[in-house]
Amino acid sequence: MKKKIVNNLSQLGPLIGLIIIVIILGFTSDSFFTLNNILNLLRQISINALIAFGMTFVILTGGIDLSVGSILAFGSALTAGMLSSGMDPMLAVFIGLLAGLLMGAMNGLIITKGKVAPFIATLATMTIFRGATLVYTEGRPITGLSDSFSFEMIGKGYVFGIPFPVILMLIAFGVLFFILRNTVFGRQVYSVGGNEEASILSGIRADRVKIWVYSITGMLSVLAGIILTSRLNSAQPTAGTMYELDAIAAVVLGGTSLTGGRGWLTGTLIGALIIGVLDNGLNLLNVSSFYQQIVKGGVILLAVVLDRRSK
Amino acid sequence: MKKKIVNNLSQLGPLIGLIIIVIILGFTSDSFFTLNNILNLLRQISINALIAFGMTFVILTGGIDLSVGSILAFGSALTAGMLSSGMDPMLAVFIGLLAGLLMGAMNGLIITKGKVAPFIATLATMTIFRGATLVYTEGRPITGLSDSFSFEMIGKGYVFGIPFPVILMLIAFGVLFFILRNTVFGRQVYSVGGNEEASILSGIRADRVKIWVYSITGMLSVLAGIILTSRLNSAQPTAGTMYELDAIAAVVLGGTSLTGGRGWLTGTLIGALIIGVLDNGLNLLNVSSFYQQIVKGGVILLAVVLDRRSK
Amino acid sequence: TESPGSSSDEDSGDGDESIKIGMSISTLNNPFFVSLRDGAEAAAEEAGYEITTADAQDDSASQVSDIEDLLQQDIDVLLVNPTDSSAISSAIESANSADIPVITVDRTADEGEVATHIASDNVEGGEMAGEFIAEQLEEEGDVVELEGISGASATRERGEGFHNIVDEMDGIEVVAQQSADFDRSNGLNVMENILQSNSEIDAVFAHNDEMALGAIEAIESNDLADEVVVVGFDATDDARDAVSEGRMDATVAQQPELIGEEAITTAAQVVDGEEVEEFVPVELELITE
Amino acid sequence: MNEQALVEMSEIDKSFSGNHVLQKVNFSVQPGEVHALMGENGAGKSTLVKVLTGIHPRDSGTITVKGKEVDFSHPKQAEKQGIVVIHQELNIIPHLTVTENMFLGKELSIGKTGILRKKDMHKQTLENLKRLGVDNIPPNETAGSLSVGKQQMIEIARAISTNAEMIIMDEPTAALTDREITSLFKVIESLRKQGVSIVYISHRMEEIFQICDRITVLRDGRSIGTEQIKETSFDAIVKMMVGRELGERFPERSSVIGKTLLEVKDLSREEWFEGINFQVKEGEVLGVAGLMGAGRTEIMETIFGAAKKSKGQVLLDGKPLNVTHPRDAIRAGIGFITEDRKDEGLVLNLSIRENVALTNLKTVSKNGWISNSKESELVDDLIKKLHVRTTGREQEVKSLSGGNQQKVVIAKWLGIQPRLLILDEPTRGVDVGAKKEIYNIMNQLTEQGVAIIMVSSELPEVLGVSDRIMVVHEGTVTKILNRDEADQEKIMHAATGGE
Ligand SMILES: Nc1ncnc2c1ncn2[C@@H]1O[C@H](COP(=O)(O)OP(=O)(O)OP(=O)(O)O)[C@@H](O)[C@H]1O
Ligand SMILES: Nc1ncnc2c1ncn2[C@@H]1O[C@H](COP(=O)(O)OP(=O)(O)OP(=O)(O)O)[C@@H](O)[C@H]1O
Ligand SMILES: O[C@@H]1[C@@H](O)[C@H](O)OC[C@H]1O
Ligand SMILES: [Mg+2]
Ligand SMILES: [Mg+2]
Repeated sequence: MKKKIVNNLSQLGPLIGLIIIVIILGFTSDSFFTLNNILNLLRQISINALIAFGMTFVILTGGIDLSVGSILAFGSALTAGMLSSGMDPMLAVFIGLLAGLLMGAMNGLIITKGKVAPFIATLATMTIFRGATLVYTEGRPITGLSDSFSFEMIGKGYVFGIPFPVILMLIAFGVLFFILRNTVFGRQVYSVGGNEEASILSGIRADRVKIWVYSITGMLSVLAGIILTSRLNSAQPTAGTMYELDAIAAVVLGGTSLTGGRGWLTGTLIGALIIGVLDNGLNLLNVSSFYQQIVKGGVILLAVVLDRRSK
Repeated sequence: MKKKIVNNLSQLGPLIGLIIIVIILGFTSDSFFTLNNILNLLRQISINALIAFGMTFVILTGGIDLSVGSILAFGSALTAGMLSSGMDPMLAVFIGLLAGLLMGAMNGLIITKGKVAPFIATLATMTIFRGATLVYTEGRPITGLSDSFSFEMIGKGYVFGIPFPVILMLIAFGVLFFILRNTVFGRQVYSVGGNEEASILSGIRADRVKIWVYSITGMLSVLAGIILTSRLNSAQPTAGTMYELDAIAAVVLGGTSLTGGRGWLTGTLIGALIIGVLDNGLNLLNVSSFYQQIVKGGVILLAVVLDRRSK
Repeated sequence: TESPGSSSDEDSGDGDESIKIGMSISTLNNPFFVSLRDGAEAAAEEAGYEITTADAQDDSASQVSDIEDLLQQDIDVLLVNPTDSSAISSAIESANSADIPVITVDRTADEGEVATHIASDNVEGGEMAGEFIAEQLEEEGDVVELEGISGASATRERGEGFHNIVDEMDGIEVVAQQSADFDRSNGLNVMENILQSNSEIDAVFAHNDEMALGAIEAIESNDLADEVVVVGFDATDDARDAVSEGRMDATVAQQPELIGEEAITTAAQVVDGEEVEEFVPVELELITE
Repeated sequence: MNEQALVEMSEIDKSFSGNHVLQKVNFSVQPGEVHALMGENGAGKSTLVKVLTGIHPRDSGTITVKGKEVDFSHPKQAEKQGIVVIHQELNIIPHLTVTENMFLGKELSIGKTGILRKKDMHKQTLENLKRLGVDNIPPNETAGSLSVGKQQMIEIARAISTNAEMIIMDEPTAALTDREITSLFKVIESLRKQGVSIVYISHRMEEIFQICDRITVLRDGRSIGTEQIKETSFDAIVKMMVGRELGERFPERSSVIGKTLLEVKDLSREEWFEGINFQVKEGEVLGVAGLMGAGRTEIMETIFGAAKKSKGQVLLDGKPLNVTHPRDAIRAGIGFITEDRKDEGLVLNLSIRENVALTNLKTVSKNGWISNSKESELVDDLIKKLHVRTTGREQEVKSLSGGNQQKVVIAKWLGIQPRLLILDEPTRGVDVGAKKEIYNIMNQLTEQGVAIIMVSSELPEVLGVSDRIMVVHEGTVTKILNRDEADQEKIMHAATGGE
């Protein structure tokens, strides 16, 4: 019991970082602590958070996925294409998510069966999926989506005053949190990342675990893409460019180790909040975009260094 | 002895890949095998190759450097700024290279002293150095560089009919090749990447080795940037965006392991050639740019998978 | 050195004047240039010309390589849409030394010999947007500027034109000036954030339509659609629709297809040795309905 | 002792985040003596060495070398004073060659240029190896492709080549073949004659009596005492280490041998082993002897489904057993305790609970959901049963001593209630007390009818616990002996290829 509390305390590093940033912003900007801005902020981070949740699983197995942004783009374009040709919105969304799952599975297969390092495998599929998106969309945004209430709801709706994307993010968080902590699969994710060889010798099919992990990430990326599509009322061929970097940053800021086997999903949520709060706050303070990049990079560095120090 | 030949044979994987691509292109495009095109191609790859040479050192130590593109941009801007204010070209180049060295050293220090994972450290500095470039240039390209013959020479000159950037690339290759194979420092690079703990116990100052490795990469990135600046007759604030990916791809295509400790510089040169030949060939064949991305990603994947298989 | 592309009379066997055109585009990751390319390719096909297109993906160095690659292919004329005016000069110079005529499209080249330039002027477009906003606000109000990718020439020039106008007016204040990277979803997020601290916004100028359309989503979901004037740039299909639906107030049309078509026509004239104007302007148009 | 000590450590204290690992430890080494350092797993032997050479800073206490107080902050400084260590964990860089490893951190270069003198290093490597009596290690070979024993010999050669005044060897023989051990002992003898001191850490009692002059025993981080080897005995040392009498080294076997459980027929794997035939019965311990590198591990991995066979058949209960993944073997009731617990046995940064659960996920879960209570119950049970010394099931296995880590590995496999348990070098690096406990567990299992295959390179152990002994030489079975007909000579003869 005692051990557990201490353990959790040492994981507080990222949270403390977040709180400090929030306090500073609260003092410097009047608009920061309004209910409106908080809901707005949560909605904004939902996209990165969903991708980063998947990325947490991937990184826990010792992998990395650079293709999330391209998967997001392809899934969004596909869904939007089906919608604009009049397909039932829920079916279109379902097929889109399935496509995400399959693209992720493809990553997983290349990595496990092709024995290609995750970095390079997903670097290649990042290019391939982006190219496929451009071919599919002919380089143009897809608009004229359905006016279906349910599809609009996904990105723009509210339930009890809470933006629907936020609800989706929280549901995904809850489900994934339990999977990671309370299921056999979750346990396997940690052990494959901690020591793949020992896991295999304990009877775990490490390849399957990895393929699933990339598949889940692919699906979550498309879910994020569908939210984006619904919010923008169109799918962009260039959507998701560089999203992998924000997702990885969220995971690492949250304290998950890039070498695998160690980390937690709550940290990733905190990491996504740190990035989101920074983006939001720098906008609120109208910091010049040149300096924004310096500040953002600096804060991320600081947070990570402080976290390392506290351990 | 026998062992050695076999060893070298197994390293031939990437070279065979390159030869196959070259043969295919030779058959499908008339213009490919002209002297002009070959010199043209070599000049094109020199920029990526120089960065990738540094990246090879970094990856051999088990690290990664995502900030090379931003370092390139800052170094170029700085050098161009000094040139346009009338400084002696060679002095400006020297200061620019020094700045690259220092930015690289900063990466190295954050990674070793700050104990931040290279991926996340250089992700942060990528943003920071880019921001710094934008601040320095105020978001504008720097033009009106000196008309000095020597500065123009760097990017545009020829020596015995060979483009000067190609000569620079070959010199850098020769020097770095020698360092890696025949000096104590080179040995340390391999051993730190192979087993850091053991290296430290053997009295190797792993931190120093790493700091140097990032410093060298920073300097080579700026050298590439200076070639670019000279060729373009101006420094762009957005120069070098995404260059890290091509450099990493060249290193991995060349057979250097992302986990460190294993690899060779010749492979990187071949890797850079594969990428350059692909870009050049797809252009010559007038493949639509959307499909180019698919083909490029696919070929990279194929080359890596084949290489893994042949081992 | 002797360049293989140095003689332009290789295809001249048939009197049908089939010419070979090389075209280097700054990026096709942007609908604007896709339209431009489509316009050019359609026109070339119609005239029976051969055209080879390269996409530099917004990287100046790739563009120089692209042009070098194009020059290897016996082209008769080179169309260049520079990623950056200053960075393109050496590529133009290589074309010059290979005796291939060069036409710049959409953006100029600072140096090198160019047969003609076909474009609409970004600075002027920014000014048009500024004037339109000033007019709508009666020279009084708070304005937001959504900037393009930091350091990109379109960002610079449109911003410059816009500020040429609004900075002169005491009543107009640019209360927020933030980059949204020419991207629709960034336009949405940045605008949302800006609205949190500036609820009294009167107008938004976005450096392109993508960002403007994102900003509109933010404005609409804050129920401010009637209060805020939104002006975009490019007049993409989406933006035109938004204007005609009354969701967007105006967009500066550069008519990319027309630029493309014009480029092909002019290219044929250049190859034929006809005299062409130094600058072929493609009218900017402010679409307001 | 009147002579001035070469190294004198007194009142050394060291703790790791609250864990008091060394408490007022005194340890001194005379010039030219071979001094054994013994103690149970986790007693603090390796830590003491690391404190001496500056790898870990000490909390308090003093260290003197030749009477002068020192305070090393890096092993390189210790080396300058003539103290070198062969660490317990191998410090070989796998992708570098033998020569490159030999000169790691002390490469020869032309003046101060940093340019390598490759030829000279090659020559000296050959000389260093020859001095150790090793002539079968090519200097240009990649170190990682050599057996662990050979890698260890490289490390030893490297240490000797420094002309040190004191060499500390932390379990140097754990991975060596008998022949390699013999040459190592010869070298130790000649070093001693040259006045070099050796600190020798080992869990193999025989070795201590064979080569050491004095012995210091640590228990729970305290120094218990220092004795002349000639004036002490096996039992006395064990008592110093464990704090009580241990009794017989190998427990009495009492299980009833039942019907044949596993039958291996003509099993082969290309390049590794060929035509393997043997059987194991319920309640039986089949010992597998052989020189290191004979291919025993490979045979076991193949039976377990971790490697692919090229020919032959494995029968369980007379029925063909088709395994393509360890998972299949586990389902059939086979457990495999691998020889390398750090790389193959444990997920070091997970807790005891999570490690033990790894093989038992099916038992502790329902429809994919893990039941916390079932899991804790199972784990606590096994911890108690195996006497794992721990602060609780949530402790990270990384922070356990070697012997206790080994018990966690065993616990993992007891959980599946195996019908056949394969143990590969189960007591390597494990202290006498823990060894006995492992033998006891094996006994309990066989009494319940479990069949056991135990691969071991320690002949006394093979002879002490097996019912039958199979001897493997270069990928073939050369002999299968009953316990009562077996002795060390016969086994060695068969293990070296004699019929
Ligand atoms: N770096 C460390 N951090 C925390 N605890 C440590 C560390 N190194 C060792 N310990 C702990 O110190 C104690 C002594 O370990 P040490 O390795 O010195 O034992 P040992 O006597 O060498 O055992 P063995 O015979 O198993 O090698 C153990 O409880 C171990 O868990
Ligand atoms: N990683 C490796 N690369 C190349 N050869 C290896 C490797 N590991 C082991 N070998 C060699 O394979 C052969 C069989 O090794 P294996 O480990 O199966 O033998 P073993 O009889 O189990 O020995 P041990 O007692 O060391 O476990 C030996 O010649 C050994 O040197
Ligand atoms: O008009 C173009 C604009 O739409 C795009 O976003 O950036 C480049 C410009 O030239
Ligand atoms: Mg030890
Ligand atoms: Mg073995």
